[in-house]
Amino acid sequence: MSKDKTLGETLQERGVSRRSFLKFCATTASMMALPPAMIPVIAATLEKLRRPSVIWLSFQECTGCTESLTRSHSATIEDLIFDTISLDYHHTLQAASGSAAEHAREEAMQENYGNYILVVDGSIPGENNGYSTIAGISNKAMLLEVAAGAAAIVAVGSCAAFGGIPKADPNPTGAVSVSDLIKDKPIVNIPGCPPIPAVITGVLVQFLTFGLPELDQLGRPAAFYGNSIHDRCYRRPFYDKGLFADSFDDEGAKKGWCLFKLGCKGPTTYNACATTKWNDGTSFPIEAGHPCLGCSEPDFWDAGSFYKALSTPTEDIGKTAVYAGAAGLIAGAALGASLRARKQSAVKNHERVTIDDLDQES
Amino acid sequence: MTANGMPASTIASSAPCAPPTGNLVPLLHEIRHALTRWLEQGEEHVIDLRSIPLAPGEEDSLLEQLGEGEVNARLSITGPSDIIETRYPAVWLITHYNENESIIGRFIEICEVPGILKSQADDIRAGLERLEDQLSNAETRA
Amino acid sequence: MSGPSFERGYNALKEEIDAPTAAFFSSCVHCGMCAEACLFFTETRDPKYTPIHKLEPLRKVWKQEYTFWGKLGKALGLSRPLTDQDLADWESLVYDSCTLCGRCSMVCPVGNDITYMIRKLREGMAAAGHAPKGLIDATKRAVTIGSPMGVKLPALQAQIRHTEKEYDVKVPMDVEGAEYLCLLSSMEIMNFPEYIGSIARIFKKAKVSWTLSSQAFEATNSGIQIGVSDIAAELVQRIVDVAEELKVKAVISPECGHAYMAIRWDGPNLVGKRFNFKVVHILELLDELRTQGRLKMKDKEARKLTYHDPCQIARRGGVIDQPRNLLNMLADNFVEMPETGKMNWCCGAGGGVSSNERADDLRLKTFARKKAQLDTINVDAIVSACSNCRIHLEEGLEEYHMELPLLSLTETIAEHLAEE
Amino acid sequence: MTDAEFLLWVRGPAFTTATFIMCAGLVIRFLEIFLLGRKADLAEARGSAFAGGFRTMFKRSIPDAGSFERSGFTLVSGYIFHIGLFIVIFLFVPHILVFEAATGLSWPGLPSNIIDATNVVTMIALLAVLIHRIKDPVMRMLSEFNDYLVWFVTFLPLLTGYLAFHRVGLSAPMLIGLHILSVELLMVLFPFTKLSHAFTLWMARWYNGAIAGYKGVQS
Repeated sequence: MSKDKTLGETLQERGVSRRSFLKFCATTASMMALPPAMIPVIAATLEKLRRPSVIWLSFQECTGCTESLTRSHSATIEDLIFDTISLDYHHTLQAASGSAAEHAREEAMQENYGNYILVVDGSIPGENNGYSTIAGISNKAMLLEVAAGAAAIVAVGSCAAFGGIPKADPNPTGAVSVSDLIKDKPIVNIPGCPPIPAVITGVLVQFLTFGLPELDQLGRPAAFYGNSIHDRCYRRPFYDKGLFADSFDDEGAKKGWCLFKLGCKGPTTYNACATTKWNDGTSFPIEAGHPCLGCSEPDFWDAGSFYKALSTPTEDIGKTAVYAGAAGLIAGAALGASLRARKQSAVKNHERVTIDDLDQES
Repeated sequence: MTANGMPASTIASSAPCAPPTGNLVPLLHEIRHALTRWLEQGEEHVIDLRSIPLAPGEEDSLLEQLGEGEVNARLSITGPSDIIETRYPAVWLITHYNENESIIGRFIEICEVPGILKSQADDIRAGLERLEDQLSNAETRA
Repeated sequence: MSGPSFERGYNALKEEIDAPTAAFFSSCVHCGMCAEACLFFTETRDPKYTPIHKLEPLRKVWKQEYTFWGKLGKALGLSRPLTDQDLADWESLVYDSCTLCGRCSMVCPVGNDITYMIRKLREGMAAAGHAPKGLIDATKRAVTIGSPMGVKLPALQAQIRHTEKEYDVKVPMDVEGAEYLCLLSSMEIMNFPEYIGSIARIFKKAKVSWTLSSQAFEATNSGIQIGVSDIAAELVQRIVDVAEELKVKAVISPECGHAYMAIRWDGPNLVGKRFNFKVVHILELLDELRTQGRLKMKDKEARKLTYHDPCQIARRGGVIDQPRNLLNMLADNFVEMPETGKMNWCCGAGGGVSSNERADDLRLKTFARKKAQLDTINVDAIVSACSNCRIHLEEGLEEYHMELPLLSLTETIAEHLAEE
Repeated sequence: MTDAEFLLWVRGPAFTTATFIMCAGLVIRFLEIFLLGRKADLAEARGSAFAGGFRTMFKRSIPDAGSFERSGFTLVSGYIFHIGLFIVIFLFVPHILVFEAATGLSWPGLPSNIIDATNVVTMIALLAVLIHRIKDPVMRMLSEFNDYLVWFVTFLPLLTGYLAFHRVGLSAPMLIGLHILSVELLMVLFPFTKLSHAFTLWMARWYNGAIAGYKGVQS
């Protein structure tokens, strides 16, 4: 497949019908939560698109993000996606290894300097090279080198976007996110542990079609992260009615009531799970009866127990109150004693008041 | 019974099991408005069912209420797609599947014929080329 | 003698502040509801008469002496300490426009007993030399002469002679071993001597063993009104001494409400020991005689009557049902004023206000409240049981041109006693 | 600090600090009042101080008819916002979970939209109370900085709660975080301002009722 041909030409060569392409555009628009009216625009843009080079770097990660993407069953769509880009380096996926792989990366960088897209999954450890190196190059050095020539960076997964689990307290490796290190390139964060595969591909398509998507405060594309799980949750009516499951096997749980009490982080988690769902739209955690962990939010790992309700304090307040009460008793008793002493001295200073003491003139 | 042979109370009574989001009736109204607009102004309308939060069972209930009408077409385009005209003419249900027959998109379109059902100019052109090739090949052979 | 001084006043306030005071000030949310319970506010609409506002000096001392933050603020110079001028400025609010009626203490939603604190504030005001002239003079007379009105024993003896002659009764004097020692207020001796005759007749009919004392006949206590516990204790002690000397079982408080408060509730606390005799209000005793069947009436009062509850007897003293029992025995047509009993409106002259000439105009102005109450029921006569209330009610009725007879409950009972 | 970090901070160290200050402060305040002591009453009792105190603690919540007539606005608005606060604070399920986390006690809550409506009513009542405080001559004279501060820190959690519930303007973690922070402000100021009347009024009513009860006086 040549990089010089437009997507339209490539598809035509491969005998993909116009109807197939329209179907692809329609489902992509749906996935990206774009209004159906945008379908013709997507079609027109994609058609003229030339395949950009993509370099995918994996640092402190668990390969869950790549798994999420490649194990996704909607193979056709992802195939089409990869037809639209040229994935020149992805060390988990590529056949070449060792210096050959690194050579491929260097070549891609040279050929497309300033134009390629950098995808990163995993967080970047601190100064100690022992934490993670690839081909003898520290993660940080590699990121800085590749990022320098990138047109834009896509940080896939909560680790790349926010530091994720490696950054969880006490953050032994000194892990940081991509945006902690790179300040001079557009960065799109696609958090999630892992992110929804359709969202990864959707963002790539959106990126290729319309350029840098509209991002929120945390660098996430608003199209997928614009609503909280809670806002789009089918169990929301139960929240409003005050009907909650108290445990995983009570009547409420069986009736599908809201999981807020069981620690659901839906209200503060911005992601598309409730609408896009997982496994080709089959279900998502809440539908399976489990509270949202908030995995696509920063520091989700440190937000107290997954099963502790969002409104509750993360530390032991009961104990604090007891300690405070004890401290208050001691301080209060001391203060009270001094007040009593003050009053006693006033009683001691009392001079008997007689009728002669009443007139100020006297 | 209504003219459609459907009890008037069906919409209300067959309301979804599990937690209703309450989105079903508004959706049916959106369809009604779209039909009116088509009749008055010829304006087409598309609803992406993925973009609307629906409780489990609610989508089935919606499809049940829309029913099936006179047209039922299956396209083979990188995985099948079903184009069904519902009980209400000009209300089309379009379901896209991937090659594993999993649903990857579902739309309701209000129009005379969904665009994707029509033959596409590019495909017609390619088809014409193929036909011409075929004919010239036949002539050569002949 | 060191004379009054701000330091003595300030020290007195420090002495007076206790846990209830601290709880009350801590709880006040400045809702202003006490204003609407105070007749000095309702009849003038002047915000300065808001009861809790009258306590500002005391609150300041509490805050700066007995709270951590107040003390800190004072030490850092963030809050201005109390000055003698503050006390001078507050003098008229504390004495002229508060009758200690206790109505504000009833409506306060957080439960503050404002009256309790006014009494404490007066302690500091008096020690600092900021008590009104009229009250000072009355107190001096009470201590030196034995009665705030300056009534001496010969005057009482003259009234007794007159009474014995008019009603053909014996008024026992200094009888050791009598069951009851009967106290009087000087107003009763001077303005309503019929009271002496009335109790003499009632006790004769009911066969009550009683006596007056030539050493301690005065029940009122200016020391409490002015706010000097030392003097109040001295005045109470005179009664205690006599009661113990005569070995009486009980002391009878006269109708005067404030006298009842002084001897019944404040007395033991002032002298610092429990009494070895009982204290009863005359109405309590009369009601007891009624239930024992020892009060027989010859006829009933035909007029439509109402009853004015003296604050210190009813709201602050707890004698509410007894006068009503007696009135229902006495009259067929007894009606209540709106807001009666524990919520009755003060006549406007209690708590030392009547001894304070400076407050005369204000006192009469606030009578409009009582007039408004009376206007709603249209009665033929008012019955009350406090000579101080009676004097002020008479003045008020005259001021507002109302023709209404004013009766003493005890005297009215005496008039209707069965002959035999 | 990201919004998520902020939310974690208010739910964690900030909440612990606020709880400590509130609990210790209240105990100190209580002792500061209680240890001043009071003299025993030497007069012969006519009634029970205990019964009187206990009765007044509760009875004082129901005003007499005359007060309704004369201070109707204060009473009605006061009732509305106090009952509203009670409902919003104690009957909203996410709040009940906080109490459960602190004390282990739990109770049923109300539907969230009822809480929301109550919250709006409560805010309106509080605004009315503020206007009344500024306009009424008595209240204006009595009011000091403390009174306005107390109003503000009471109103703030209702407002931030409303914004958080309806997700107005900012991100959900930020809105919820701000709401919790405003509650923490309330908690920190609780023992040191008039807010503590919620606790001391029981003492005040007790003393008033006990003094009266001892004398056999109705209170």
